[in-house]
Amino acid sequence: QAFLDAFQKRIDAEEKIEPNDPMPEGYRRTLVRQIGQHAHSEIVGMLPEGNWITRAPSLRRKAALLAKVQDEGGHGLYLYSAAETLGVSREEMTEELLAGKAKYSSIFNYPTLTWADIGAIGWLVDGAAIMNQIPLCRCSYGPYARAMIRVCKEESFHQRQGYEIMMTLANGTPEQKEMAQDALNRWWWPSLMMFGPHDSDSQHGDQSMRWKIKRFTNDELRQQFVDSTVPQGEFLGLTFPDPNLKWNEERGHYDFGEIDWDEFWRVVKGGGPMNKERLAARQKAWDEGAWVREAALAHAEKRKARAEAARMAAE
Amino acid sequence: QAFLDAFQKRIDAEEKIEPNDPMPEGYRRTLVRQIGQHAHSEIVGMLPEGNWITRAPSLRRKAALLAKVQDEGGHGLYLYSAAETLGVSREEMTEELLAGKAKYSSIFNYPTLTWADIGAIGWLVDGAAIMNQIPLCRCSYGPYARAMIRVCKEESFHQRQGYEIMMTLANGTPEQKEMAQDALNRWWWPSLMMFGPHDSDSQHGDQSMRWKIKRFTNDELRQQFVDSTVPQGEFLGLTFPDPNLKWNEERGHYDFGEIDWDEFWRVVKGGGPMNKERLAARQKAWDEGAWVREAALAHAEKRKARAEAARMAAE
Amino acid sequence: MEVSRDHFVTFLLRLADDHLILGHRLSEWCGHAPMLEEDLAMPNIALDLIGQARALYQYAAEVEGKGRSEDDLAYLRREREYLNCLMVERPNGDFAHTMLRQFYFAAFMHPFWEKASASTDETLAGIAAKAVKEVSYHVRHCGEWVIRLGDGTEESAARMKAAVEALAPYVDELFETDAVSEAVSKAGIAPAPASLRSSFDSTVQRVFAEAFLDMPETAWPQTGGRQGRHGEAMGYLLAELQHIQRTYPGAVW
Amino acid sequence: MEVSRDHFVTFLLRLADDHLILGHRLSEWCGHAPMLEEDLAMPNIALDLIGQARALYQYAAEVEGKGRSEDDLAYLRREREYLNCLMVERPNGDFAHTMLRQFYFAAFMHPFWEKASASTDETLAGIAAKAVKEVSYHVRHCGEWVIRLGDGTEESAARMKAAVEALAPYVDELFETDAVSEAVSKAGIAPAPASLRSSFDSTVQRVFAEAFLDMPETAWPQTGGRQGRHGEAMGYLLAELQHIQRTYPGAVW
Repeated sequence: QAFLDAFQKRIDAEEKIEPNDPMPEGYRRTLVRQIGQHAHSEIVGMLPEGNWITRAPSLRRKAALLAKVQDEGGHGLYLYSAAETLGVSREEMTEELLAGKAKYSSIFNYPTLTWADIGAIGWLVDGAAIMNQIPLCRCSYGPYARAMIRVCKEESFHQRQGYEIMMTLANGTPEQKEMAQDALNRWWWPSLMMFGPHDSDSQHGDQSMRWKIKRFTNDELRQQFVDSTVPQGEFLGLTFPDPNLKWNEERGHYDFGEIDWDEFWRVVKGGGPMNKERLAARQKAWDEGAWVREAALAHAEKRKARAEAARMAAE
Repeated sequence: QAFLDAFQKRIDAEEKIEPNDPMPEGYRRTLVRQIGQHAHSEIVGMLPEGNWITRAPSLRRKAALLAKVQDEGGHGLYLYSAAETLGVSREEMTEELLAGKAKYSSIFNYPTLTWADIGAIGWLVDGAAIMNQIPLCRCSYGPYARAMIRVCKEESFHQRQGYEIMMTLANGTPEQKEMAQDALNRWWWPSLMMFGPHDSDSQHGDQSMRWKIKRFTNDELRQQFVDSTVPQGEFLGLTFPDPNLKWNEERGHYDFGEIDWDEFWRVVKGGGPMNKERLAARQKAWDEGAWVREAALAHAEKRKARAEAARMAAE
Repeated sequence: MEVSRDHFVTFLLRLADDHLILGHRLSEWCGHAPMLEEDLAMPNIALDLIGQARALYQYAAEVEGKGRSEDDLAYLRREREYLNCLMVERPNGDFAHTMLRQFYFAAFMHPFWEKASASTDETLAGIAAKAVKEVSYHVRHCGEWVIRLGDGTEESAARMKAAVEALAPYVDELFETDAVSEAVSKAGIAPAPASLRSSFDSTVQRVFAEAFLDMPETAWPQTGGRQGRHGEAMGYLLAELQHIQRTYPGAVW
Repeated sequence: MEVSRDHFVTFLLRLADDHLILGHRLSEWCGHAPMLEEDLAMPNIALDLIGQARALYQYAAEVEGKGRSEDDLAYLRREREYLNCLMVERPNGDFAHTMLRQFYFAAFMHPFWEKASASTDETLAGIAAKAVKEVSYHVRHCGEWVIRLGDGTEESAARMKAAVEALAPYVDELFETDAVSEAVSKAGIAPAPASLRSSFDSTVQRVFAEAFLDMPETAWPQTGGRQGRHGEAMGYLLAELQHIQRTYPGAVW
């Protein structure tokens, strides 16, 4: 208990916890779970957007989308590295993902059906991600906080890019505007779900707040997202698919309707439109890549052995 | 020799040879090779046209193309059956095809690049096939002759259909007319090659003629094809890619340029644009279908065993 | 009881799209079947489907009355305007998947066309009378394959089970009810999808019993196709289907 | 020595199409690579290729002077008008095929860009100066993979050998000479392809020696891409690439 108190004291003093520092097992476990989930989300998140690279409607957009998806892979890499500082390997984490034991953000279990979805994902999904992630830049665990600083910078670039796609569509032909509206209709609620269950139903919330892994509650962040996103949507001339959405002068916030929690839990548990396909795609890449990874390893060993032999011969 | 003479006498008397009749080994071998080659051509021939089924430009054309490709499969089936009457199984023949030992018509080693190729194949390739096949309806070997009668009827329907596609394109937009001309440019010479080498270079020609497996020489058939096809092309308003092509009043035939025999032999030997891919596609279908064929066999045996058991129990 | 033109057209397009898209998928096998007999049978079924789709698009075009042709409807809508159920757009997978998908669809369409041949709408009744004969062959042919593979080798049984599991989430959508299907069934034009469930189930049960397969079950049925919300495979299918029509607008083929 | 506008545009389009189509193929891997590092490296290379394609299309559009944009050129031509060599359109196959294809192309483009950075045409020289740095990374990265796989496990060596055999017929076309390439090289705009053969061969030899691979050989080189005669895979690639542009003519994205 003395250890836990001392640890909490460091946290309260806003000291960063570093890999070699002593830490409570629960703290470590929570971080491994959260960082792993976060890394997996980046990796699985490459799929819905990757789906439009070969069909991007202009070379400029194609290049930007390629770069974006590549950034996501990069984020995955930083995050796996951050998790590895806690003693868990990328292989282990990948296997947990493929076994369905580790989660990733449910938003990626929805399909990208039109080009406008690429805009909507950038604007809404990356927007929501940033809301979640900005506070993580001050997370008590040093490596995670530092990874998030890099991630956030790129994410906000992606978010602007997504908004710009939406803007182009909203100012385009009637068909393009319809496409933008349709994308907003389909992505709005899943984006709100990204902040997780209500605070009252959240499992890990309180302890994470105390450990300063989290800094705001799910509902706080969700409200922040709605408040900042609604004016952006109005500026585009689009309509949010929520009849209860309106400015509440008194609260100084937007009121909004209730999330369909049945859908939320269904998708979390594996019943979303794309859960099976996303995991199947990752599994396929993993399985079909096995011989490549083995070859790389075998070659590295051969090289080492040869260098060794050469060194011995030279001595 | 007495047997050979007697056999030749039957042939000369235009008697049909039937499966159980005695026949010289060379006659049997020639037929097995030719019918097998012919069957393989139908099967491999499904690929270049099959390539356009999912992209056919109208529902009517899509249905007609599906039906045509299906007919080709049907021809393959008759022909394999005809060959089986000579004591060689479909499996054996398929394995010879896949091993590269049995040939199929070289024309199918060219790719179908545009929709007009579907027209050109019907018009030219089926047209050339008919020229070759009509005399085969009177082939001395009964089962082959009877199979060819069915085949020829369907082929001439396909040929008309192909010509009708060309007609529609030739009377269409400038782009469509260009597409038709381009297809003629690419398919004309390979179609002429379908009749095989010059009579002077033909290996099997004379004996086949004596046995009335063949009734006309390669060059005779080729000339016939040119004579009947050129006016059709002129009616379409298209130009044949042969500067030497012109009517010879004296001969009563069209003169035409020399075939590129280097290309001919190259494609025969395996160096055409699609040789590898055609065989690879057939190999893939065969390999990936193995478990289905095994299952069908296993199930049939289970059924038989059960029926047997039931019969025994009832007795 | 009259049905609105919009509802009727939507109903016809859903049906037509089911047939076009499934026919497209099936025709992808052309020349690549596991045996020559199936290189004849599959295009044959695909031909029936395309034929049915054509009749339905022609009629939809007529009812709609906007001067669109069957090809305009088949080729020139946007992805979100295609109203086929999700099952028919699923990628082919292996032969077991393809045959099971076809069997399910046929087991649904058979009682559908049977009832629809007594439709209050004469044109639809005519289409149905022709289709019911065709589809009863599909049920038989594909059902036999389900049995053969389910009760074949160890491998084929495993593949058949995997197919049942993979397609399970897409079965329920066939029976989905909404304002359109209700309006059409109240007008006696076509049966209510839900009313066909027992016939479908008994066909499937009969075949699955012989094939040693368990009935498909899923906690999470997938839906959305009838509102044009498709899976990610659909866009690629349409890119291929539409390419020539889109590339040469206004040309006649 | 001046080059005709037609020849110059054709030259630029051939080069641009090579980059676009190979970039397209490479980007198909996105999210499906054998390891995360390659999920970064392959899009990175694809990005370089698309960037080079853009620069080339923009310049081709300018030289052509018909008011077409880079996207008009990239998206709105017909298959027979694309002038890329056949190698770049080959389907990805496995990782060994993809890496070898990329290695070949980079081993060809590296001396090409090197020479072209001293082009008499300033714009092209500028494009080349940027590209040569990028492509030398491609040679290194893909060459390392060729070595790793060729000298890895038994399986990887077999796959690498299969890739060498499969791609052999498409190597010679890179060095093809015709009126266009001659005119352009005579004008000092770009090197004659044939002049790059020895550099290409020595790069390949160096890597193949380490990878325990034999140099590619073929009795029957394939050709035709420069005249727009492609393989059957090309049409599907274009259907996908063009679909949105074809579906919404005139829209701005």
